[in-house]
Amino acid sequence: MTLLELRDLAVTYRSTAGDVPAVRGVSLGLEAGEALGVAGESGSGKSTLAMSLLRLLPRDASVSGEILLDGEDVLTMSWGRLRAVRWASASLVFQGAQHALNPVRRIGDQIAEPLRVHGMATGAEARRRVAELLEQVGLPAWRARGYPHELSGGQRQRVMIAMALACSPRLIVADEPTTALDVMIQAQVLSLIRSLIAEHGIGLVMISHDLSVLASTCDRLAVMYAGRVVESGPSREVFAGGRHPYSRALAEAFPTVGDPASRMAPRGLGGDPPDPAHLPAGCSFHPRCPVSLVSCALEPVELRAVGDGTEAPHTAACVHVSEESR
Amino acid sequence: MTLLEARDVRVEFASRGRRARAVDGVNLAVGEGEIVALVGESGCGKTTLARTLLGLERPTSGSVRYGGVPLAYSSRALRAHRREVQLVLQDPTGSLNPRHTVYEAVAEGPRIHRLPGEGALVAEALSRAGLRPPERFFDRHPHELSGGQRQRVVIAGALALEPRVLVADEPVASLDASVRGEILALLLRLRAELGLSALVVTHDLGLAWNIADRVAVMYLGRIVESGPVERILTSPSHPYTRALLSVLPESPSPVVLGGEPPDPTRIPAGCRFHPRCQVLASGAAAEAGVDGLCASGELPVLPSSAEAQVACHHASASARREARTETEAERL
Amino acid sequence: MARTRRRAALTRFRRRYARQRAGLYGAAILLVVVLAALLTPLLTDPSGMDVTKATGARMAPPSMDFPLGTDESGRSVLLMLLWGARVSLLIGFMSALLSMVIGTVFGIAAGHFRGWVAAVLMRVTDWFLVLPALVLAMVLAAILGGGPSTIIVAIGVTSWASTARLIRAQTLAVEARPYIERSRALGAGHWHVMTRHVLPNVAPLVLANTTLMVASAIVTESTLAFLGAGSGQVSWGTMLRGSYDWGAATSGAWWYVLPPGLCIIAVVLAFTLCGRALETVLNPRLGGAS
Amino acid sequence: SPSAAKASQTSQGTAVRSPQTEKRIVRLGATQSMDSMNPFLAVRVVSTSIHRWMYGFLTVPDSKTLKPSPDLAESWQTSPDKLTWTFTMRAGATWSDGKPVTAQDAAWTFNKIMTDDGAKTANGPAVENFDTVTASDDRTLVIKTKKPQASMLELPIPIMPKHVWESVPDIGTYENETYPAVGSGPYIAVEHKKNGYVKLKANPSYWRGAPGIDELHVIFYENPEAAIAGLKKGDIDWIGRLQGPQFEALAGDANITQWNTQGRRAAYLQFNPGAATAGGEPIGDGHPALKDVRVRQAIHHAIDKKTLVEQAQNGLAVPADGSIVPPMYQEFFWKAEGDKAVTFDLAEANRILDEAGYAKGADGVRTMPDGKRRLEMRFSIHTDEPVEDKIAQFLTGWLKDIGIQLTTRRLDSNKFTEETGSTALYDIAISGWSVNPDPEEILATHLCSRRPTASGQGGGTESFFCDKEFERLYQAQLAELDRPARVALIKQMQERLYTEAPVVAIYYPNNLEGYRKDRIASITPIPEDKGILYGGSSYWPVYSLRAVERAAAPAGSGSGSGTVVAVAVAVVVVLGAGGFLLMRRRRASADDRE
Amino acid sequence: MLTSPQQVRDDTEEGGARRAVARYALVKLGGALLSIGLVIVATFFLFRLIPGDPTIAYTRDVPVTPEQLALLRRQMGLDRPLGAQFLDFVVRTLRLDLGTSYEYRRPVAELIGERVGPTLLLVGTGLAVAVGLGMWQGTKAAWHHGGRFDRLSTGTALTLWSVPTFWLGLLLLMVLAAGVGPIPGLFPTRGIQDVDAPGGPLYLLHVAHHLVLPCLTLVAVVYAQYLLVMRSSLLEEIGQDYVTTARAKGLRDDDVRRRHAVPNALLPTVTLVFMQIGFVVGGAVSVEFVYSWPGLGLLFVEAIRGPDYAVMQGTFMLVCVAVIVMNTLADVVYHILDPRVRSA
Ligand SMILES: Nc1ncnc2c1ncn2[C@@H]1O[C@H](COP(=O)(O)OP(=O)(O)OP(=O)(O)O)[C@@H](O)[C@H]1O
Ligand SMILES: Nc1ncnc2c1ncn2[C@@H]1O[C@H](COP(=O)(O)OP(=O)(O)OP(=O)(O)O)[C@@H](O)[C@H]1O
Ligand SMILES: [Mg+2]
Ligand SMILES: [Mg+2]
Repeated sequence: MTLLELRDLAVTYRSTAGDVPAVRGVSLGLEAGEALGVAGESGSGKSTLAMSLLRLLPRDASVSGEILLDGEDVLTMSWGRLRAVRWASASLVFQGAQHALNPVRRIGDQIAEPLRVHGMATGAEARRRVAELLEQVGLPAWRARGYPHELSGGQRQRVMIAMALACSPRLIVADEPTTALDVMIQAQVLSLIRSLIAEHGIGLVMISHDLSVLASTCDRLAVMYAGRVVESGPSREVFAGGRHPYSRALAEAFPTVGDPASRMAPRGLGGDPPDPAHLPAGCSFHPRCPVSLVSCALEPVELRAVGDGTEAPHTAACVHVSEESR
Repeated sequence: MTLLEARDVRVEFASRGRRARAVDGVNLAVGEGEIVALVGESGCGKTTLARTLLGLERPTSGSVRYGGVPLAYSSRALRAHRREVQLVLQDPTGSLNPRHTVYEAVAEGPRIHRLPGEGALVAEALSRAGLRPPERFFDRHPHELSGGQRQRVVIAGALALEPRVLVADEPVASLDASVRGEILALLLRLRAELGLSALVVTHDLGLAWNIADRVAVMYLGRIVESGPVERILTSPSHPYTRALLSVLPESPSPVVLGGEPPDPTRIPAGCRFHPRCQVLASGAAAEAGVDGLCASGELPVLPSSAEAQVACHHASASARREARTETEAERL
Repeated sequence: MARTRRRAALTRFRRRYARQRAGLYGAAILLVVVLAALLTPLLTDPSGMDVTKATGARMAPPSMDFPLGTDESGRSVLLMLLWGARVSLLIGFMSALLSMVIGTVFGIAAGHFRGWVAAVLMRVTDWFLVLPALVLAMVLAAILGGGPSTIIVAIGVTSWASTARLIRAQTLAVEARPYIERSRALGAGHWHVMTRHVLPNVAPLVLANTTLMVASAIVTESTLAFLGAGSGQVSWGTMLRGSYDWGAATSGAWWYVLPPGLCIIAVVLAFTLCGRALETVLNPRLGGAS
Repeated sequence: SPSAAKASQTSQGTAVRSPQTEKRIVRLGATQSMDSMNPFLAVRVVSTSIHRWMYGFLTVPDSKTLKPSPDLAESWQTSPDKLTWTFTMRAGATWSDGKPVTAQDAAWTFNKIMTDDGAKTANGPAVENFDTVTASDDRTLVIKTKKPQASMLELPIPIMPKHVWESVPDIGTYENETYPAVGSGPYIAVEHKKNGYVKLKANPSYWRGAPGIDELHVIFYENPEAAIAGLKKGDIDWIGRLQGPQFEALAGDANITQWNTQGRRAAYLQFNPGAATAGGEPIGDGHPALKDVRVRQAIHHAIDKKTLVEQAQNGLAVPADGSIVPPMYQEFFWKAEGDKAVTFDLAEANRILDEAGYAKGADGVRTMPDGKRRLEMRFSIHTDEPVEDKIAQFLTGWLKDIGIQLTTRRLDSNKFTEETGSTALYDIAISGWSVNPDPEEILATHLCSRRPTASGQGGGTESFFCDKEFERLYQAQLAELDRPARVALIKQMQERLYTEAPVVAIYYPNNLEGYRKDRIASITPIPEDKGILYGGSSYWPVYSLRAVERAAAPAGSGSGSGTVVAVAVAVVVVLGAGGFLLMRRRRASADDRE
Repeated sequence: MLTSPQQVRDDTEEGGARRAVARYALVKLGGALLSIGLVIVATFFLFRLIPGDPTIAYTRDVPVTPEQLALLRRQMGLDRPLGAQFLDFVVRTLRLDLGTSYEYRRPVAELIGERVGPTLLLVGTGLAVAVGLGMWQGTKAAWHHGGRFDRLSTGTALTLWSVPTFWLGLLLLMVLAAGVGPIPGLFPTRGIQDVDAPGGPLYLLHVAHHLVLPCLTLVAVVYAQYLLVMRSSLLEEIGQDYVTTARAKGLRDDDVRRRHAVPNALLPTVTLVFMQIGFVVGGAVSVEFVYSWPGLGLLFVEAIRGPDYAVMQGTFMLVCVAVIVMNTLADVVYHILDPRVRSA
């Protein structure tokens, strides 16, 4: 059975300044043991998507659609059931680990907390498990008695990962786990995530704005733009042969060192990211699209299958896709 | 010709009762019309060096020279220096006072320096920075702009003083991937149009590849390798540069250095990189017979030369056995 | 052009303020009170405050002629309330102003400069902060002798420290922003940074804080009056003291005891509500969330 | 255990002594607390009053005539040169510890004050003139004075037990807080809670016989309003020295007797008549116009004393038609009559000033005849004195009408004393004096010699007045031993003060008190017809107190503890209910909420 | 591949943290001593500013001869140069000799000693109740912010905060102690105890009975501060990511609040609470006066009325020093409690 399935998920923030449709009809699926990367620029709704998976959105957000976690709809669960699902079935690694850890409680306590809450371990057993988890992420066990501020950014991110692993969930959602980190630390954390996923067969949803990072970590990629998935498919295909102009722009933003084509030729996308409160009509990307057609401004473009779709499905929401495939 | 130059600059801070040698002997020159990238991991002293070049930080020893003349630290001299050398910071949102309009933000420099024709200067700077027509932006507040536009405003603010050198500290790190290229292209264009030199501080080797002529790799307050981009980024000699290159996402065999960013209050003896050096760890250094030297032999401070140069015992040893080094570098 | 911009900002401010219900109530009360205080000399005869010209019976209950009764000398309590509002508000405003000026100068200087200047300024601020304000104000009032200016000085001098602390914290926050670094890089000096960047950024905080300060100054004035350090003019505080001295409470003259107290509560509450609303509206971090 | 047995014994003892009635207790409220239990140091009214109840004096004012009458001194004689006084001490008077009261006790007390600076604090001036004090035997006390002293029979000095006090090392710092205190007065202090109360017990061995109640509690209130509330509620039974408003607040309470009698105080204004030192050097900065007696008289005309009585004293005072001796002292009281009387007449005041050449300016303020200085004067009052404030408000209004602009200066009492008593930095000031039965002392405060010395040390002048005629009259009365003749001289002095107007009496405040009828059965004032209850210079009223007899365990302390129990129960109930609700809430919140 | 990121445990770390705390405490102590020194200096000059001759003030009610005054001047050291007087003052103050009261003719230190107890009782109880009440309501208000409880409790607290303390005290005295109309006078009208107070445990009840109204007055006026501080500090914490983390872990709402948000919000609140102690002492002045509570505040009011400069000076210094000490203590305690700043 599919581990996670989103069906037409939409999230709207109701704020005094007007409604902000942050996620607008996203459908995605994830099998157990698979890693899915979600890319997109700032404000495209990636974090909103992640938070909605465990119903952690603030009160002013209204959610529609379905979030099936192991076939069960998270959105309609009772609070009790939801609490049981949280962390035990799916856990989160947040964007900024320095804020996601409680600054005044010991690291060990924080890692052990979900164990205790879900009745998985207490006392000495929990302590043993904490030590084990810390070792797993490459931290010495005595760090359990330390406080978050005593750790560097990378170490804190590792603590977050240890915490996410605590209840052996089947799904981990990692929201920009490496963004704030230095190159070398980022490499450390990414390789840690990769090895853990491989070892435990956990499903991973990883969010980033750096397509290249995702491509090297995930099996499949979904590119979001203005609250929508505009392209999804196997990593390599999307990264190296993206069909949506936005995916291509993202892929080109980070050049390959040594590639003479990009030497002294930075490439990027003109125009500004859209304001989710005032999205353009039609394809929301069309004002920045180098290959837009007149029709793009008029009607929205749905996801279309790329290629024959026999193997891993690859879809993109661009008018040019259908032309090509025809 | 060298425009802006750091000569044997050292900057120390008192940090928790210790001395942090944030910049520990750096020679670096930016030539006219040249774009130099300064790369290194977090905390290695890049920002400190950049600030020192602007006179925002006073070196503990060594000197900053502009056009060959050492910088004086009287407020008059500093002000004059800052007409020639300008700074662009990492975070465009933070770099703009939220209460000032675009016009005020760009006009701030001319006002401080009491330049005549403020309006024209502002308009020109904005259009050079790619915000056209400039009048449309005059009255906007930063929060009404996108990230890329904000960074353009910051750059325009620097351009309004008509500087010769731009020091950009991680100019695109906080920008969206899609906007990044545009800003970098702008820097290239400014060099082409105005002959502007730039020192770009970054931890992103891709950026250096994108726009820089020369790259200097910094580690723990020192430049450990420098030279033309093509040379350094395709055939690095220093193990640290190699490691940095290897962890780029597409790279086939990443060499992930262990441990945390080094601490400038405890600089190791010998080669400052040796505790983390993969060459030393793999035994290659011992093979070359330099392992003892790595741990205790001080390395000289690299001069500010345009040539490719490296501060590494192993690399120097290898250089002596030229032929073999060549093949090894290629294999890597 | 600048004017339209300012007008737009004002409209935006007004719209955001209008969302603060409590703040609106506060503003409404203040409007009424300030208007009344301003109009009193135009509408009423100051001779009504002269005890030798008083027409009412002593401590008479409310009647048609005296809607709020009379005081111990037969003056109209309502009239006294109106004239008292002027003194109370004046003392409140002036001492808050004094406190704000000292506090802002100290706060910005302490936050902007480094080294011993900041250390000394902070030491002084901390010192004033821990001094028990009421006690010091009473000592000052006793030393300086009576009169409204004494009270203003006594309250102002004892209450600026918390403003200075607040302003310093805000200044430090502002100084840590990259735009200050940018401004320095553009060649700006201390004065430019403090006046062009720091001051406008702390101004909203100062405004909100001053509003709150007026509130506490009015309470302090009344407390000082009650404890014997009065300004010698009819204010709400001295009225309360008068009602106490002349035994209004024990003889059941509620019309003399309650109105000045309720006026103080209303105005102080109004200032507090306005101050909090301003804080919310103007503080970018709270972003209009209540 | 023995102690428990003892305790039950004592309680049984009490029960046996008065099986039916409770202890007869009277609780007196005072709006001041004791400054010291040591009579050598205490100066507050409450303290000197309590000391009068605890200790015997040589003489005590007669309860009817207020003339000196025997107390611990049974009789006395004066030598012909009026310098030697021989007192015969009472036989059979004992201290509360059983030892007899002797002349040695008295001699020790006086000598202590004369020789020990620390002991001078309270009553030093009273013995200033003493040469020697000796006890020739147990019952004979001989006091030799340097000059004749008229007030020898009104010495405000309690006689202290030598055998107890001898061993006190430093009287000036001694607190005298050992109880029961050894005394010879009608009451014995048995407990003192500082700033709380003093508990006095009847002295069973008092030479006149024990007082009619068992205990007298003096309870200190800082807040007069609270004291009134306490009296109305029954927390206290009696309160003296009330201000007008508080007195009025007692009206209409069926359980309370309001006690309103003539008082011994006079309130007056003092003008700066061109102050000078005792040597005649001008000092201070008084307004020059006030040197002119016509200006002083004009101001006198501008004072509506009736209104002031009405407004500042709630009508509870006598407007002053005389000088600084209140009508309570009928013998010495002088009153201006007929033409001599200065009435409230603004027109007259204006006329006087016009005639004297003080022309009114455009703004209505007059200037000096030489046109140099405007009649802008200061009115010095004490801070924090509502009555004085009120007087200032009225005076300002009236003087404005006669072209004098008055501004009020509020001074703390130190500064006030200094500026109006020695440095003369005032124009018009408020003043008041509690007058003793013999007014000599208050009249003496207007003598030339009382003006300060050149070095600025105050001599106790109340006006900087210096008038030949007044001096002559004063000397004459000193030498006059014939009482009616002396009285006549003293009245002449008052008249002189009235017409020269260095001071202008405005009113004589009444003595205002109140007590609960349901607690105090009877109390005799001093003097007996319509006198003072509390604060007079004798123990008669408290000695004569009779409490209403009541059955055992009635309201009193019982109600107190009853309330305590009630409150305790209430607290427990509230806490219990709160806890219960909290528990429920906790359980409720255990449900799913977010 | 991961080259060994093995951390060697730094054994001195904890010792280092302890040393850091000790150093911090020392610095704070130094600061406090400096502040106290400033208080002493300021007190000396403040009270020297008062025009008038202290000897005349001292002998206010007692006629004295010029010789006696001169003697007194010598005794008080007023004939010596200002510098010597100042030194003298400092030395005596350090010996806790605060001079002699003009009014009571007793050492000021002794008078203060007598009054400290009742003030501590009143302010201590009041503060405890106010802090408890304020924090509880503040927590609840913040957790459901914008809700009915929030609006009601914040509104009530702000209104009470606006009430002049003495006025509220007088009203409460009139209504609850004296009794008005049908309301009986339930509480005593004055003081800390009555004559013939019961002994033993009942004595505590007796005093508690006397404490109710003064305490109520004090609490009513000051608890708003704690409510507001707690509320805003908790609101800040609620917005933090770690709270979301806690919720994501499956914690119950209550547990998120109790185990994460409140303890964190409490820390900054602690210092603020201590900062407010000075204001509470100020409030106690009015309360003690209204209820004839024999504490320091009352002593101070009496001294102002006197004026008894010696007592004024002594109480002023004492209160300042007490507040300084409390603040320092709070800073150090905060430092020990908060792991973030502990080793920073
Ligand atoms: N609580 C909220 N109320 C209103 N709007 C919100 C709220 N949270 C987020 N938004 C808006 O929703 C949109 C999507 O936000 P989201 O945080 O999901 O973006 P993101 O893709 O994670 O961006 P980033 O890369 O910057 O983290 C943004 O435009 C944001 O402004
Ligand atoms: N004002 C200062 N006081 C004390 N230490 C400082 C100060 N500024 C920088 N440092 C220290 O100097 C070292 C170098 O800092 P710098 O900011 O130059 O590094 P960087 O290379 O720019 O790092 P990043 O990539 O994180 O910006 C760091 O260890 C930092 O902690
Ligand atoms: Mg995000
Ligand atoms: Mg940096």
